[in-house]
Amino acid sequence: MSPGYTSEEMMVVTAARQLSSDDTCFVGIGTPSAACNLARLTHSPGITLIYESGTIGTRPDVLPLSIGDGELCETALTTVSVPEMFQYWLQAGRISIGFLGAAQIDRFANINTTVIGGYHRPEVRLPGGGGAPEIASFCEEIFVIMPHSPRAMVPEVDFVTSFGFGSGGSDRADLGLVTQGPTLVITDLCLMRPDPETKELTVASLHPGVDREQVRESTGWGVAFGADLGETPPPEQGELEVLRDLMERTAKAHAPGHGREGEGS
Amino acid sequence: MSPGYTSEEMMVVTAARQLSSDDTCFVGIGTPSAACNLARLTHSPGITLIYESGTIGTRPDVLPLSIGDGELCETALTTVSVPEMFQYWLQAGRISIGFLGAAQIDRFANINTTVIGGYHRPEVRLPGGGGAPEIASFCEEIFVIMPHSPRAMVPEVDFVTSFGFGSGGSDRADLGLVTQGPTLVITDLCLMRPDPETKELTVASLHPGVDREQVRESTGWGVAFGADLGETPPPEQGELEVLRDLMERTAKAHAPGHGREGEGS
Amino acid sequence: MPAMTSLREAIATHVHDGDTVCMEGFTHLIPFAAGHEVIRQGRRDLTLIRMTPDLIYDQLIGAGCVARLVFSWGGNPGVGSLHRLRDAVENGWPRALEIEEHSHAAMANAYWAGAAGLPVALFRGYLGSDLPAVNESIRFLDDPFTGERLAAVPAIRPDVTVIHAQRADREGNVLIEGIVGVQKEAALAARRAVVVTVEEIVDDLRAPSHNSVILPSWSVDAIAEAPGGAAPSYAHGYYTRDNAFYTEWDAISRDRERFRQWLEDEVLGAPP
Amino acid sequence: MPAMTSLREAIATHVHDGDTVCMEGFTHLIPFAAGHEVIRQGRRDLTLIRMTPDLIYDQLIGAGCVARLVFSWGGNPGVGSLHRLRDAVENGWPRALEIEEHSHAAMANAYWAGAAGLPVALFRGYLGSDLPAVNESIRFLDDPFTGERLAAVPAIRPDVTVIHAQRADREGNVLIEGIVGVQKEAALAARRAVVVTVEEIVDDLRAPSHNSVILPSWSVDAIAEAPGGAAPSYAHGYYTRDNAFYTEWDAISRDRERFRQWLEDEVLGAPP
Repeated sequence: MSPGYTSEEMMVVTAARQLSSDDTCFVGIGTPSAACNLARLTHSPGITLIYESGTIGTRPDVLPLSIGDGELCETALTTVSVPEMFQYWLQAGRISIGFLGAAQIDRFANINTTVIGGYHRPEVRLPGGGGAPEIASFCEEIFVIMPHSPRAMVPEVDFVTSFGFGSGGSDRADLGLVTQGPTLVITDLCLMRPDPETKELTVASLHPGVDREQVRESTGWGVAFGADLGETPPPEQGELEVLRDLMERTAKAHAPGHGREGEGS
Repeated sequence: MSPGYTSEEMMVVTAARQLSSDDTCFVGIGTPSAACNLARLTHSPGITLIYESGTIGTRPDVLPLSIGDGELCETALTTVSVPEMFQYWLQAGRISIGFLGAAQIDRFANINTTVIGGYHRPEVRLPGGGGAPEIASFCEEIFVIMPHSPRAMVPEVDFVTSFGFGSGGSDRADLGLVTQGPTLVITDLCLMRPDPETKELTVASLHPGVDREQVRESTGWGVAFGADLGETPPPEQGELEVLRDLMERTAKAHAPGHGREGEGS
Repeated sequence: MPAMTSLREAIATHVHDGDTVCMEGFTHLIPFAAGHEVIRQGRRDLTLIRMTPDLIYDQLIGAGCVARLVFSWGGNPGVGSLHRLRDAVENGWPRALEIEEHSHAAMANAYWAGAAGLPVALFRGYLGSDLPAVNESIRFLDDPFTGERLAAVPAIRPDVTVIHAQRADREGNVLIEGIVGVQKEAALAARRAVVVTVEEIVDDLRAPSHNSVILPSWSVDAIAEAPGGAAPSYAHGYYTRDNAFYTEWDAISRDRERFRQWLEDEVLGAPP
Repeated sequence: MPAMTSLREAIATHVHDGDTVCMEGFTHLIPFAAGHEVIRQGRRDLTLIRMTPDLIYDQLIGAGCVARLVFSWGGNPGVGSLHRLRDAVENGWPRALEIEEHSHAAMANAYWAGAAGLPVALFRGYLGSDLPAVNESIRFLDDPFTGERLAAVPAIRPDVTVIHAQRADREGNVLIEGIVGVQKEAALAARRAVVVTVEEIVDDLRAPSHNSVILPSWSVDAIAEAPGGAAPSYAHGYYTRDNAFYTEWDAISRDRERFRQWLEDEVLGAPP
């Protein structure tokens, strides 16, 4: 029986619920952008959204297709240069939540977006780190959003693009990092959180209709389940409506031939 | 017999004549500001004037009283932050001429604007370096403007605020500086230039009506005169008219009770 | 969201005895009203940081609030000396004043580093100057790539930064326009609190450009409306600099008694 | 004062075989017209620097102009891979491509250092990442004050920077508005020449603010009017991003033959 929402919607709604009006989020394109704007349009109208293109406090009416859409700038409180964004805003530790995607993540939440295989003769050359290495270091918390598969959830990543917890334990603090790192991984099957001691990613809740076996099969290491494992609350109708409206506006705005005019200069 | 102009006018006109439309000048308040704007209003309409408050390409109608008058910003091409001014514009070597004043200058053109006497128990505490130490290092050339007196022109300054030629010779290049340093000192008596080899300040020309003895008496070291010592050309009537108009406009604008309105915002 | 409050309340809440405080403004937008409130509240043992101390720090020093001054140019712009600063340095009146002296380039870079969350600012500077010999917070290090010797100073990280701006909106976002100085950097460098006085609090910030200099509400702790709060300096778009007062200050500040009387009449006895 | 010239002339004069070139634009104002002119003029052995190579560098790489790429994120934004970049890295087609790979923070800081005339950029970064192991231009040094380990990368100093901007006035001053990216830094970091294409050359620059992002005429070497010169990216205030082309590029670029045909039809055979 169909649950009445997609697994993408489940991820977006779940991510949105983690946010509050006090958060300043460093937002990536795609699911993170949908989640952050859903939070803004529902329970967290005061949330500050920041895109690495330099737009601060942006309130787009439709989701951007690129990290630097004009819509982001037009609806922002202000737009700063890219050096300023990385220097004054990210590096200085002013961002509470950073969202990252991953081609691979390992059991200690290290993230690979660089290469599959060896660096010099890769099997697959991925886009690379972009803002992620320093986002992972300087946002107070990192939320990772990615589909669950054994190829993506691996014992050890081929290349550490962005540091999570290294080999676990106190590795992160030992590097001099004072931020919390990846505190939450949201997949299409479950939520995972690092174990407080070992920092190994551990299943915190299963999405409705998902069982342990499915998660085990989709994870590349012998994944552990939290003692108080629960079910992730499903999306509510109100959340789905706001999200679907947003996605519909977005699709319409970005349809070929539909020129959204830049403002007059 | 009065020459028909003041010694201040002589200094300003002489300084203005050294400038061209190709110059980008880092301008200080007072005589340098008068000289740069006189150049702009006469032979060098294309000259770029930069004040350390961040105003680039400014064209004030009246001379500013402070380095950050609103007039400078209103007539500028653009105004940048003070860190940007020192980083992108001064440090990067984009300024051709920097003007400096001095409480003391020595025979090797080192400048003191910090203290007379010892640093920790000074006889006189002067305002300090401000922008000067790095202006002296990173402008292509430095012009120093100051009145000539034995207390000001000393064998060795009490404190090197801004480096000229150190102990002379190749000291400047040895420090890694690639700029020319103080190439011209304009006083109320004469022009001085560094000797090409020793870098000792040497009299290059005497202002009209000034003789060698006067300069010797007013200089704290046994000052040398250039082999081809000439007379500094006096101000021309046209220059004096433009300068006096400028000074008159300035005095009127800054008279107490004359509020120049800031532009509407 | 910052507290929208009175100037008295903002200073009482955020500026404490012994604090390190930046009140910035490069000729433009100098936070005089806030500085006077600090004097009225009798704060003591402050470390004050400012590129160009100007009259406001001369007044704070003369009023006995200041134990230590970090600065790069201590004059009355276009007029001459800061006599209260000189009296403190030369004669220890009304109390001894420790100074840490830099160049503008060093302080501008140190503010920049503070805003950027870096512990240190690296720049080309201080070559051949005697300042490094009298200021132990100036060091040098070699670029690991070229071997070039570069100057290094610690980032400026005050406890509190106090600035004046043209306006804030009712959410607490702050607009700064014109000669913007180092105010944004000074605000972002503060460890504990950012206090902003503004000419007006408005419904619409009226930022002229997408790239205007704006401090988001969540980077500010307290906002107080203080019309004329930058006078005798100026607020671009609101009022011009009172050059006559800058000249007059030379005479007022030369004489301890006259200064004390001025302080009594114009600051201590005046409402905030 | 820069030369006000044709795009063809500007590129022929300033971009030479073997040069290190930055064509910047963070999603916005990407200098496509100028990049296509570089392809038409058959430049070879270029080192290209750009935070986000985007379609324009995919096209230059596929056209065989590029020997080396310095970058921090090499994808088709919102779509997927840059297939010409991948084909060069994975298969050496049409020629081997050497890469130097950074993070955005590193490149943004390296541009900043280039603009500031510093040889090196110091920042907090690369902690725990494997990138320093595969890029020898990433080093670490200790802050002389706190001992904190900081990342260091050499300043970016290209021979030539090419950017697209909204407009220039007849004196050659250039206005950039909206998402300004690293264009100002890239321009100021150039060692030899700065080439700017603009939507229009106008009598009045119409800068919205005293603090607008402007390159003074004397910091620019050549200006060419190129209306639509940022398409299929966008120019804020002029036209929007052609998202459909970004999607279409995925199919065009996946196939070498189809790419070659596209290049023939749309670039080599098209007038500048």
